[in-house]
Amino acid sequence: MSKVIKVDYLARVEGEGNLFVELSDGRVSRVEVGIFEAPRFFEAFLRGRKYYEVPDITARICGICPIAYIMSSSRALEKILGAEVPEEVRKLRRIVYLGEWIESHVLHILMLHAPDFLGYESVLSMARDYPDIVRKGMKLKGWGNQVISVVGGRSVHPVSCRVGGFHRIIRRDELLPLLKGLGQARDYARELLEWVLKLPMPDLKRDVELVSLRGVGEYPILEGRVVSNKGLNVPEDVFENILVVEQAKYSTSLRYALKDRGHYVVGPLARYNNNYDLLDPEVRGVVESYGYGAPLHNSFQSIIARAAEVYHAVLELEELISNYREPQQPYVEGVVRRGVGAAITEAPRGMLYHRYEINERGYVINANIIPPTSQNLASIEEDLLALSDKLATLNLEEAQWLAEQTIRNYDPCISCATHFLKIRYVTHPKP
Amino acid sequence: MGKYMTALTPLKATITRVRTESWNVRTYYVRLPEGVELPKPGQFNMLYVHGVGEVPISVSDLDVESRVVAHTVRFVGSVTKTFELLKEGDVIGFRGPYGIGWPMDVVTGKNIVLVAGGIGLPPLRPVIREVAKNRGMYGKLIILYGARTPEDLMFSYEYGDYESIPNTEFYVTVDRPSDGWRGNVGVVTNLIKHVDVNPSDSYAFVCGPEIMMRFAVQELLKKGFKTNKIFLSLERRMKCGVGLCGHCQMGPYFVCKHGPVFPLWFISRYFWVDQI
Amino acid sequence: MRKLKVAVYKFSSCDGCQLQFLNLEDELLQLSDLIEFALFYEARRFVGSGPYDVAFVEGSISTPHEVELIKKVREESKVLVAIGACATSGGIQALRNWADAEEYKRYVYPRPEWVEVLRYAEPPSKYVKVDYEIRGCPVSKDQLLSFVLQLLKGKTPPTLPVDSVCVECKRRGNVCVLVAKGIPCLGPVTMGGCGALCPSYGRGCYGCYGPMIDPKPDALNARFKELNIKPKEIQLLFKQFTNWSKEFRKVVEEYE
Amino acid sequence: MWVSLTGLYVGRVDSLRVLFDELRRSGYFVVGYRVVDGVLRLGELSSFDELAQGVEDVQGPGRYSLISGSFYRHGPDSPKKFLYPPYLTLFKVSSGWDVVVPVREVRRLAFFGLKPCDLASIKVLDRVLLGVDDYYESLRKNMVLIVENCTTPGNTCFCSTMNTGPRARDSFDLAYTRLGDKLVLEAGSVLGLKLLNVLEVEPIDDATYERFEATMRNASEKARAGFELNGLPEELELRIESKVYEKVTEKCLGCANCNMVCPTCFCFDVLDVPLIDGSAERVRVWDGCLNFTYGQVAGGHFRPDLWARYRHFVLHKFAYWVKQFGTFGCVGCGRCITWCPTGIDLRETVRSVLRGGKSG
Ligand SMILES: Cc1cc2nc3c(=O)[nH]c(=O)nc-3n(C[C@H](O)[C@H](O)[C@H](O)COP(=O)(O)OP(=O)(O)OC[C@H]3O[C@@H](n4cnc5c(N)ncnc54)[C@H](O)[C@@H]3O)c2cc1C
Ligand code: SF4
Ligand code: SF4
Ligand code: SF4
Repeated sequence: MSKVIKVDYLARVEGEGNLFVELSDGRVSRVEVGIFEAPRFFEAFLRGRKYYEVPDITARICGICPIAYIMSSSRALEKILGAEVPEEVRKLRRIVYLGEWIESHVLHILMLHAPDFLGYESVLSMARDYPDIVRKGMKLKGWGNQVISVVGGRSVHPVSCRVGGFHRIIRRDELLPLLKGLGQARDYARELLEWVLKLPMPDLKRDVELVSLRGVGEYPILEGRVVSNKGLNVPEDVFENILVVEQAKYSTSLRYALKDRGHYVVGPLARYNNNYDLLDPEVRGVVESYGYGAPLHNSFQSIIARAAEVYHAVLELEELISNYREPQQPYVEGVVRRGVGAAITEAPRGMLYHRYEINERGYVINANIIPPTSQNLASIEEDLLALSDKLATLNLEEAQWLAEQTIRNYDPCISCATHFLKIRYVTHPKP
Repeated sequence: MGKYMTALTPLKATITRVRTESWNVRTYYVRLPEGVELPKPGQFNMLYVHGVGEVPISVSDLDVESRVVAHTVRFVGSVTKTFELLKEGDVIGFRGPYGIGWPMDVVTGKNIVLVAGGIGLPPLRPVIREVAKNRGMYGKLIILYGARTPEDLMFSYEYGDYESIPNTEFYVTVDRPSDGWRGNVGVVTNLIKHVDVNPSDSYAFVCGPEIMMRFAVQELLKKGFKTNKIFLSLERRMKCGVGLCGHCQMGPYFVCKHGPVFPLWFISRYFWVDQI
Repeated sequence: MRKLKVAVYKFSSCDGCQLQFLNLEDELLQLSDLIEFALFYEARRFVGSGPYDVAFVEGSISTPHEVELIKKVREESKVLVAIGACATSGGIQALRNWADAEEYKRYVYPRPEWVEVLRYAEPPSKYVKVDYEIRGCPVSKDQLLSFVLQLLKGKTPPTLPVDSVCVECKRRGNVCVLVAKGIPCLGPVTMGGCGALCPSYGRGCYGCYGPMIDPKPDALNARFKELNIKPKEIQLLFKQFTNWSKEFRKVVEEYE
Repeated sequence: MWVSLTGLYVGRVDSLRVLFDELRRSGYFVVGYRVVDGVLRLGELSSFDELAQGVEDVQGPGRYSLISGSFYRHGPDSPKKFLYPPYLTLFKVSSGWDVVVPVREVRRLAFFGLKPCDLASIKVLDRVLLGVDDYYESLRKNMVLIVENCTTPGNTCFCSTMNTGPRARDSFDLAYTRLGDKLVLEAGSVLGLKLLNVLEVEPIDDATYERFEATMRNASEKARAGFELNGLPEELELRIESKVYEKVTEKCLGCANCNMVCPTCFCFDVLDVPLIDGSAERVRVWDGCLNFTYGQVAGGHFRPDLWARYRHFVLHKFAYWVKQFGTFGCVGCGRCITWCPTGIDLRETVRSVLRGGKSG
């Protein structure tokens, strides 16, 4: 007897994908997380562009985490130009980036993920029964967006960032008004974390390698060495060398693995586990008062890691904004020269790798981008395999929901993933 | 509240009746808010639809006793199309009356030729009403009215009334006839040739699209009308109605306050200039 | 009042424009009292079947599959609104229109033969009638909201700015970066709506709202030449997020 | 009509600080030029030290920069920014139709070191707005004007032609002229007299007067446009069909920067903003005749071609305005020349039109 779980449109993920799970004799025999998002060829048309255009162009890969694209690409290019950004600029980058974490995480926690835990089809219906937390979450998300907008002009595809820093000096008196909303943001972030810690958690324990940057003296965002819970520890520049690209028989999607180590997972869970000691003690205190701690091994618990990061982000922003000093120069130029540079930053969804090669006149000649979702794809499918006993016992409707939820654990951003994934077309659902 | 803000802030007015005139034209009867003076033929009001916008609309009828003013609106753009949703009892914003209307005092004792194209008839209707009411004060009344198709004709229910006004001629024409149309076909300016009046003791009032007015004026001039006996009601973009927003300038004139009705001689330096 | 039944669709794009609905943090819940998001994959599992009063369409049409889908969307929707640079001009994807699609496939994909795309990534208006356009990369959430509220009031067409970015730039009190700093700026030919963001942040406009009404890109191009801006850089400036719009394309072609 | 209550007096340049402090002390918000990001901006100053010093603006068609120097003219901002703000909410209306006009704060503004052309622009706006725009009027009534005469007009200035400068002749409270470390002052109002009383001044001496006269004469020579005002409205209108407008607009972008920077352009558009709670606002915003939508109406357009829109700008400033308000609409500040992204020169346009035959 075989049963097929088919979701033609994965809802509440960014971008468009579908899911195909086949169960025969109570076992999952085939899992495919397909993506029918159209190919967008970013690496191809980046060639021939001026290096300074790259952050603005790559931002357009994803409307949900444009800052991540801007920062990874800027840093990779700064390495080539030998442009070392001053500390004030680095801090300002952390400020916008944390704003994006808040915006993206709260979006995912409340609007995309939490409805799953409580059995709602969307935040709109969940809001009827949980008006308070939804309202507060919206405010919090709004504050995160405001942080990005103040620094960047707008929250989606901000305009102020550039290779070497910012187009103009962001004045202290522009940032300070953000502190007005901070008290509220702090309370709401804490409440959100506590609310998440109380959610019922489906059980899914798997022993996977969790890879993230490791911060030095601070929670990692813009830089760091690449580490894992299983002893990996390499600099960002060589990360690409230890990757293998593989292709499974049953799926046409490309997926990444670590050479000699196997599949791995990036994202908030990995970041949290690998840097738990660097989270604000206040955050750890709250987490621990609910009997959680680190490491977390259940991918459903990524929602906890996200909520913890949101609270951390608000607390760190308080400090960064209050102590913000305007840089002397908004950006550093560097020297245009031939070279290759690679950099990783922590997008809300996990490590985002960019590598560029430019020629002596500053034109891009090669580009490679590895977004987090593509790194997680293999693991998503493995999670579904691990759930096969459970899936087999559920009715189709419930099984479908659980399977979708498993995917949403990863906050997959398919818009990001597509530009390198093999596109697999499924027959489109008939109305 | 100062004068300027008073000038640009609407008063509330209630729609007392809505009458359908054609497929895209309706007349809205509005009771004048207190303190507002009675409009004269050819004047217009600024009507504001909540959160949507404000448009200049001429007065197409007036009942002095009940202080109810009619505005005949054609649904053409973003604000006017929302008028379609307005019903009896709804509130709109009202400012006015504005502008200089038809020179009724100048035409006493004279013949009047009205040339109206399309939505140009409503602003002339108060003139017809005035002549009918004080018939003895004016000479011959000739009404020439043209619309695109028979379906676009307005006020057809009262053509009989126009015809029954003593010493009055009424001609209608359409550009494109539809089945069953027995009347004139052709542009309204063609009718001017056939009109039987003595231009030296007659005045012409023209209202319609600017192109139509150019042709009408040419015909009237050919017929022997002097430039001080032809009056035109102009139309331009308008945002304020009181000579401040600048949009309605035609040469040096603000159509809203120097017009909308102008004698031809007064604007003739600009009237023929392309894209003035 | 009956709720407006809305569908939000995505084609080739980054999700940023539809995200703007979810970024209406202060208004979203109130808005959902006024309109029903009957189809909105990014936000809901639930899918309400058509027909819809309004479909908001994000993204350009770049695969045969998308051509079929946009036609279906058109059939099912009374009003079709293209949102964002991708859906109004082809967007960033259209950069590939300038090159050899086959070579692009080989560069990005190990198995290019599996990738099925159209020769050109183009806006939906290429295939179906689009009723309204909201510009921007991304659209501004305030404009999106204002558009919906205007529709609810029966205002058609809803008004959106169409004059130059310069007008907004000056109203906002910015200093012109082109005149004062010699930074090339597309503001004079680009449609307003963003509030002149880029100049407010010290850089030239990169044209993400696309050409304004009655634009003069040739005249701006000539000015850039006068200012000794390198031809390649002028080309790249026009060849960004709205590169496939008719008016900007002409300038890009001059330098191809 | 020249109005000077005192004639010329001499003081020292450093008494400007005293004057500034006196204005602040009397409760005025002092507005003057300060350097922001390499450009002179008109803004509120909390101390005299914020006032731009030691810089000179270099202006040319489509170009602006600051260098070090001892005298400056102006930047893109004009008093219009304060007296006729770019955005002004006219009223709010609730969903239940309560119409509310926002209460507007009326500040006591003191313009410090405004140039004669900008003073003239206020006089022009007075003609247009006094008696109609009560917000303008209330600001205007509470305002002080301290004017600095232009000893060295810039490359785009043509105030002498427009009769608006380089020396202010009336309508100021106090006018001053820098001559090295000397300051030549004159009061034009009772308030100006009071201010003069705070400074230590003496009646002007022969030598200083000679120097003053020579300086102003030179300045005046420099700020000519190459045409005369006499008969200008008529001459231009007779050439209304001139082909020059088409020629010039080959370079024009239709971006309306000229309208926006012009200190006298007063045209506005109105935005209707519906809000989520069912209420709505109506907002007045700056508009300009170079904008495409300016002459657009439902189903038509009065000036679809850019040259016609540009012609309207020129004719409004130099011909129509005179009929409408009894004054020229242009004060010769040259902002529309400097801040035009393609550097179209209004003076050159007028000269070319005049050179052309009357039949166009
Ligand atoms: C003095 C005068 C009297 C008028 N009388 C009538 C009348 O009796 N009946 C009638 O149906 N129409 C009349 N009109 C025309 C009417 O004002 C326009 O059709 C209407 O403004 C179009 O607005 P809209 O929002 O529907 O169109 P859109 O094209 O969407 O216009 C947007 C805005 O532009 C302005 N605008 C556009 N077209 C015009 C125009 N033709 N005139 C003035 N402003 C315009 C308005 O401010 C309007 O709100 C008159 C116009 C004027 C100037
Ligand atoms: S200034 Fe130009 S590029 Fe920048 S946001 Fe606005 S329209 Fe887009
Ligand atoms: S038209 Fe030009 S020169 Fe004249 S006042 Fe306006 S901006 Fe100044
Ligand atoms: S018509 Fe043109 S030139 Fe005249 S005030 Fe208005 S915008 Fe300025």
